[in-house]
Amino acid sequence: MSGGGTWGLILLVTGLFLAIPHSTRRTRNAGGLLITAGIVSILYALPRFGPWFEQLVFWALALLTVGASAAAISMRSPVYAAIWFAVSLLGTAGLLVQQHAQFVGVATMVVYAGAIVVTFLFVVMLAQPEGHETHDRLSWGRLAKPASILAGGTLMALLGSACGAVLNGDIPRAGDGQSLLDDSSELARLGNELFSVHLLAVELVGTLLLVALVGAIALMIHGRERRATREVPDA
Amino acid sequence: MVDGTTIRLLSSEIVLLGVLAFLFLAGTFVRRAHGWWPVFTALAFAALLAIYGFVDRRFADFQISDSQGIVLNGPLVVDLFGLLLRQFALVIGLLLALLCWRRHEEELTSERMGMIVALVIGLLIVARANDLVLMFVGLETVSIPTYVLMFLGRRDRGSAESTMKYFFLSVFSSALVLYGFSFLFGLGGSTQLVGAGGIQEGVARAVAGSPASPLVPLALILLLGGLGFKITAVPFHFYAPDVYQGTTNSNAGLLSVAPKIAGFLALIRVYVAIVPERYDLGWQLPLGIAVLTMTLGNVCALWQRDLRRMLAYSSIAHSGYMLMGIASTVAAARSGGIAAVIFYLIAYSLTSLAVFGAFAFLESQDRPLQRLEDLSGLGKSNPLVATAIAVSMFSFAGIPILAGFWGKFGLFTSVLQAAQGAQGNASWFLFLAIAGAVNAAIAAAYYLRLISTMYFQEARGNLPLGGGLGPFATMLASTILIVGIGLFPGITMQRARLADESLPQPSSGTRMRAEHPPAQPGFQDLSRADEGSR
Amino acid sequence: MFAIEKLILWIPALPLLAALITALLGPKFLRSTCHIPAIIGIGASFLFSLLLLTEVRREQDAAPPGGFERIVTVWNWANLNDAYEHAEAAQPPRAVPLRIDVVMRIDALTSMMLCMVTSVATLVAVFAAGYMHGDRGYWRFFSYVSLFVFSMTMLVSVSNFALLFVFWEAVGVCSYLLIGFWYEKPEAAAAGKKAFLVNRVGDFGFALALFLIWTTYGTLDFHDSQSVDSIASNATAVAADDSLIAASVANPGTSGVLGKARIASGGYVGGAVGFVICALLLLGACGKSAQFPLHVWLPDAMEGPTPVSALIHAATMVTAGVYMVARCTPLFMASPDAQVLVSCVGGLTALLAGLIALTQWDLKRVLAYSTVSQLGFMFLGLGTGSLAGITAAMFHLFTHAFFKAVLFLGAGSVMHAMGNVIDMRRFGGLRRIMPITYGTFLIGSLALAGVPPLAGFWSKDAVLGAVHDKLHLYEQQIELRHAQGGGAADATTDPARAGIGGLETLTDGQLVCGIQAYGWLYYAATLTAFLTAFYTLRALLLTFHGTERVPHEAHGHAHESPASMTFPLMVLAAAACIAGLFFDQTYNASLPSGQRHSFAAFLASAPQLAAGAVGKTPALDSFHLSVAATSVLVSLAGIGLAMYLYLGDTREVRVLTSLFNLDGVVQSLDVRRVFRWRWVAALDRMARRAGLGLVATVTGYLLGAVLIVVSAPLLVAMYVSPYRLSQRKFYFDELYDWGIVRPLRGFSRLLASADRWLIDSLVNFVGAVPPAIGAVCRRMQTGLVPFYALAMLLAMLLLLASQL
Amino acid sequence: MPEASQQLFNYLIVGGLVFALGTIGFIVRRNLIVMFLCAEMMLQGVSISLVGWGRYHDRLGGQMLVLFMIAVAACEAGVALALIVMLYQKSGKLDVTFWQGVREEGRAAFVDRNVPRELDREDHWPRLTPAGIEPTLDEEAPLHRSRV
Repeated sequence: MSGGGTWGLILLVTGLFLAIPHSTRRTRNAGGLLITAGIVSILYALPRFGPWFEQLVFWALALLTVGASAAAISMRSPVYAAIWFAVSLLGTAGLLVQQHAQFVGVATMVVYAGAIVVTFLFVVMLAQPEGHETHDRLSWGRLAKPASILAGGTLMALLGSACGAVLNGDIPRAGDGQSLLDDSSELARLGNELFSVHLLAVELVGTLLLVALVGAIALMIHGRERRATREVPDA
Repeated sequence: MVDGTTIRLLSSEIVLLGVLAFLFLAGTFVRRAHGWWPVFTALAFAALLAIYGFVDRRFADFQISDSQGIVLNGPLVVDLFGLLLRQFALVIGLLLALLCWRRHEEELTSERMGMIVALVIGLLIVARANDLVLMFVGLETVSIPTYVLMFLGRRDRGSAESTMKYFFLSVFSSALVLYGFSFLFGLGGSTQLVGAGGIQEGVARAVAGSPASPLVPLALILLLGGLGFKITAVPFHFYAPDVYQGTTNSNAGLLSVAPKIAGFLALIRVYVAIVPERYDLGWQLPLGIAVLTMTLGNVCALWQRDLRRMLAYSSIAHSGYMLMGIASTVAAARSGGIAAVIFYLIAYSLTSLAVFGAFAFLESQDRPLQRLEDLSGLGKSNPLVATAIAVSMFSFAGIPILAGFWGKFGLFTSVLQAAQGAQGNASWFLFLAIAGAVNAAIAAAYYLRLISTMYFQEARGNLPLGGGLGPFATMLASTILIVGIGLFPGITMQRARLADESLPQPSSGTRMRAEHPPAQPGFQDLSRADEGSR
Repeated sequence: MFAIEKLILWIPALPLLAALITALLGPKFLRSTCHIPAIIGIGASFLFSLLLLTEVRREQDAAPPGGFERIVTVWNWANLNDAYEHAEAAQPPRAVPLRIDVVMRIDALTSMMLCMVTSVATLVAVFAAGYMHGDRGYWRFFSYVSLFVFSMTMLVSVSNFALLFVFWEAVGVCSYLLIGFWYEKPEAAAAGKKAFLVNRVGDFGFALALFLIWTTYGTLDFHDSQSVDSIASNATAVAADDSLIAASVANPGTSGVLGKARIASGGYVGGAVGFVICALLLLGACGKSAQFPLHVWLPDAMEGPTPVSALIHAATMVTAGVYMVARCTPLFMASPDAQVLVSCVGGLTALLAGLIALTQWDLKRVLAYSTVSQLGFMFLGLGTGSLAGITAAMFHLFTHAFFKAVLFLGAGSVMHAMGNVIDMRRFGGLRRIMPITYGTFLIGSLALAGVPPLAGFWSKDAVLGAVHDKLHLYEQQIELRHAQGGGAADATTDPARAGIGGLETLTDGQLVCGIQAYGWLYYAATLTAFLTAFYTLRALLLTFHGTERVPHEAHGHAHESPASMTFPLMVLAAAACIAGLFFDQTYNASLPSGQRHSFAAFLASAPQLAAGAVGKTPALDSFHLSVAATSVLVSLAGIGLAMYLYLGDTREVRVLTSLFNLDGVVQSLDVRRVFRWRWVAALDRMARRAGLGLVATVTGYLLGAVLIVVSAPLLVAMYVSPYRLSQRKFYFDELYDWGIVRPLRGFSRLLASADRWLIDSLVNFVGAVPPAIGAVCRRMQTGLVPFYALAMLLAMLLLLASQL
Repeated sequence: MPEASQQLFNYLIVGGLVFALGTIGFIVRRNLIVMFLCAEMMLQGVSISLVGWGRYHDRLGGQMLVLFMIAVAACEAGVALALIVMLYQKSGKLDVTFWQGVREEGRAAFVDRNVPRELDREDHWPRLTPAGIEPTLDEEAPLHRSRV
């Protein structure tokens, strides 16, 4: 990764250190700034790849995605974390659509943002957060935050340097890069592949959904019985 | 599009799906006689095992004889490895259904049995998957029922805690696996693992380039990190002692068997298949992890007074032994490492089920079997169960004429073979063999401590024997199988070796494309669409 | 007619089944009926053995020239070979194949041993049903006995040295368990331990021999493994045709140690290696068969229940060594020195044990030493190495089993009636109280003594004849050498006179030594025959003749034993009478000299024994009339002497024994007694009072010294007086105690202290390392999920950073 | 086509960033729900790079994998929800460090030390009223959206 990228990474990591709980409002604000600056400089250091408009859209979406992710992990309130996560999903969906993966992008939106995150929001709010829970305000242990942020930063750096190898072009492309651009048949091809090659996986995932559904219900029943038995001596 | 071949190939899965649906549906309406669900499930597995011998076996034999051992086309691979491990998965399903049969369970029995069936479906798929998508879905089909089953154990805090730990770390690890998969996809440009234009070729290409692409080690390490969680390899093992300790005995038995089989199957199907020949990192990683895993597992087990915690460390150590086979087979393809791993996996799983079956039999809802001291005097009070536990411990420790001995024998042989086969790296494998031998010696200490507790300490009161028939049957059947395999190791060993030989050989460049046999007509529906669409 | 491959499986399986049934059901359900499964199992096994014998007899006539054998692969235990068969031939095998097969063999030797073992075992089991009645360990006893029969039948029918060793140990374990059956008795426990430990010495030699065989011949199988495969494929007896032999010889890996192909081609290693192998095998055999110098355990083993003594320590297990040496005949053929060694050990043991038996007062001990002596006879016969000698030894083994069993069971019957008193000085004249026991004991005694029509005469005479022949062989060879005037070199060029019985390769020195050895051995054997007759009759007369005396332990109701005990006695006595009939002389000069009685002719079809006839056997005089006459004469002399001494008035006995027994003389001069004399003590006191203490002390010491000097020769004379030597068993136990046990104990104490201070601390250090590592590693188990995730991530980063 | 690899690199970096952020969040955060969301965030990173690879190779395999990831994530989310609710009912907390009772013997439990004083008192958190229970309205406490 180039120098700008390295500095951006340092900025990002510093910002995260400031923003992630335990933090105060002041450090959070400063952290937010640093994070944004870091992401921007990383993105700026990345090689350009296309027409300016496409590049601009990519930058915006990437900034949205990464920034919202950073915000999601630094928000003390789980509610806000979930909302920022949803925003990050929006950015992700945009990135996917930009990569001519329209269906997947929309599915991400619908399933993740529409279903999962909203459900989690409900759960969070049902849990009735009484203001600032200790576990939301603090990380565990004194070294946890620096260690994990350092580890995460190292991970980013290593990933960056490893992925830099693709710029050499020594990974041959399997196709010519044109067929995905044909938007009109995208969905049809997706469906074709989904129900021919991956038919078995589709069936299996259907089973899995059923199992998960029944499992979730079973968990609820199991837990409810527990409560019922616990209440007996009280009555 | 679906023709008879596919149906027959997937007959086991289809039947099991039917069983699953029946369990879920009928379980909702029938609110009585819950004790029959495990019997029904076990019978279903038994019947399927019998049927398997006719339908799937014949089909597979037919296919294999046609195409020299392997059908590589699309997401499913039909070979003797899959055949053997699928049969074994059905056996495991049968034993697990019995193991999870609780005497006093009023509700949710059918759901739990359904989860076991789903888990076995996952194992069946993983044993045959040749595609990242199918592999991923298969692995998750093993994982998700496991979460549910773990939560449906006891209703105490420890059980909930262990479920939580397992769930969260498992989700974390599957993210790692997926990230590794993404780089594999990137390297190969396809989700197919072995075959024309598959990931195996891509990885070989990337390694052959100068300099070798750094994405290969990245992908391999992420893959090992994620799968290492499933097989409890150090340093991805942390959850195992806590989770085993917190959960019930039957769940610990399940946990020591199902994810581990799935993990090793995936490791063989993905990792071993794609690592090219003469790629040093490919064997160095499992070798290092193997040494770490078995050493750490054994030395930590020495300290434990909690039964399940000790067995958790023991299962960690056993994973280390099996990784020895993986390392040696990656280094020298003809070392017989996979055969040894298969044999060891079978021996280990059966032994583990025997132990946990015995433990589950010895406890009741009111009185869990937790500490080592709880077993004291068992040799006098219940000699049969004590014998089963002692046999299992001897098998774990690798005492001759039991299955575990032959497993270790095979593993060490393969390591020594690899030491011969891997020119210039012999010292690594000799070191591995010595480390393995030292570990086997250390391990004997805590296994024998358990046995001596049973036989040479005064009883502290009778154990309730509240597990009922199911765990007892599991214990008995597994023990008999251990002894049987120990007495007749040739049968299993031969099948394991055939399975090993049926696996695709590691690629050394782009030769696979030229030598690949033409597509089978019966697999049109499963063949790649993008090839067909052109 | 009957599938003998099936029969051979049932014969061991039934006793095993009986053992399991008795062990599992015995304590709870069967209780006092434990003998039923054992008797049925062993009895059925006996019937099957008889069937097997007749089948073998029928089939061996059609056998190919190499001898009759059939190999049955029961079970491919640990057959990892199969796993490699499917690998393509072009590729190197992936791993070292390992193959341990459980293979049984059927041939004349095995079927004869099976018959002997199971028949005696059946009768002993019947006897024990009465004898052990009411014992607390009733089920244990029958379980052990059945297990022993299983082990013993397997021992004689396996076809592999490794398995032979396994069952060799198994019978040892059964013997240990049964000697120490009454483990509350300290003597019994000690005797069991002693037997086990002494046997360890032999087993160690045996194991070494196995390793040597493995390294020398590359296999531990008796049979040629090619014949196994073809048996498996077409289930027909394998003809030892030339092509097979050629193939086996060309590929030495497939020809077994004792296989037909190797025997035919003579592919055996002689010289030092061959001698060492044989000597080690002999050491193993000495342990199990109680031969000098490892004979000390057997008399002590009489602490076990008497049926056990009869079965294991007289008839069956102790003959395992004989069986093994006979089975290994081809190995011994390759080393004439080893043969001489076998004969010497046998002859020496026979004589020594015979001498010891003369003076024992314990009835069972007399019989035990007699067993040792007779086993020595068998080794003497084996050592001749000729077919005649080996078959004679096996014949003696066969007949001995019956008459020794009848003697032991008779002794058991006496013990039963006498309230477990076995000292012959305390009872006598029992022939009216126990007529059946007396009658059968008499038959057994006469058979043992070698009185002509009975079994013992024929077999003993055959052994003596074989030794006599061997002596002649050596003499003839010497004469041949002299006549040729040359050494061994040109003997090979003259096939007609190449040499006799494989002796042509010996040097002149070896020949002379052989002549000396076999000459002395022949006389020793004759002397032993005399001694045998004497001590046997002595035991008989002391027990059943003279004035009627019954010890008080019998509680006044000494009586004949119940039918379950007398019935086996009578059957065995009948067998002891007629077993000699197998020795029907045909005087067929066309047969080789070894096969002139049908028993030997039968046995000679076993390939290994047939090897004894490989060398040219000269036409010696067949029925050794002179030998037979001599042995009968000395037997009668022994019997006569015993009758003269012990029949009727026993006053002469005391006179005679006191001639040999200097105890009384020496005791009167014992130094230690001097100081106990009253007047010496008084003198000593007076001297002290008179203030002459010093003088008195010095005088006392001087006096003592003089007395010691005077009495020392007498003391020595006392301890080495013949009677005392015999009575104290030539001090073997003391010798071993002072020579081996005590030094070893001191050495081990030294080692133990070294161990405690040096090794232990080292081991403790090594043993402390893993827990120490564990103590560090387990600190990481904090129980926190995020910490675990962090650790996983850090580990992966470490790996990644090292690779990128 | 160098552009393609540059585009791929961009996407890989973004994916890697999201993945790493998710990892950090998973480790640092203690709220069970947030932890789960962070795990999902890791999956987002994976899907970005997968789709990037798919575009590079012009293959649908990457999208396929993402699709199945989404489906499986939905399954996991269902189980996770049920699990978290049950855990919350047991403990009354969503704190992951609450669940450290099972650990190595002799290892001291983690406890929060030096919990800082709450500085941001003015923050108020949205909540839902439990269904079926009449809300007890505290007049002085300002509700988040008091006008509704």
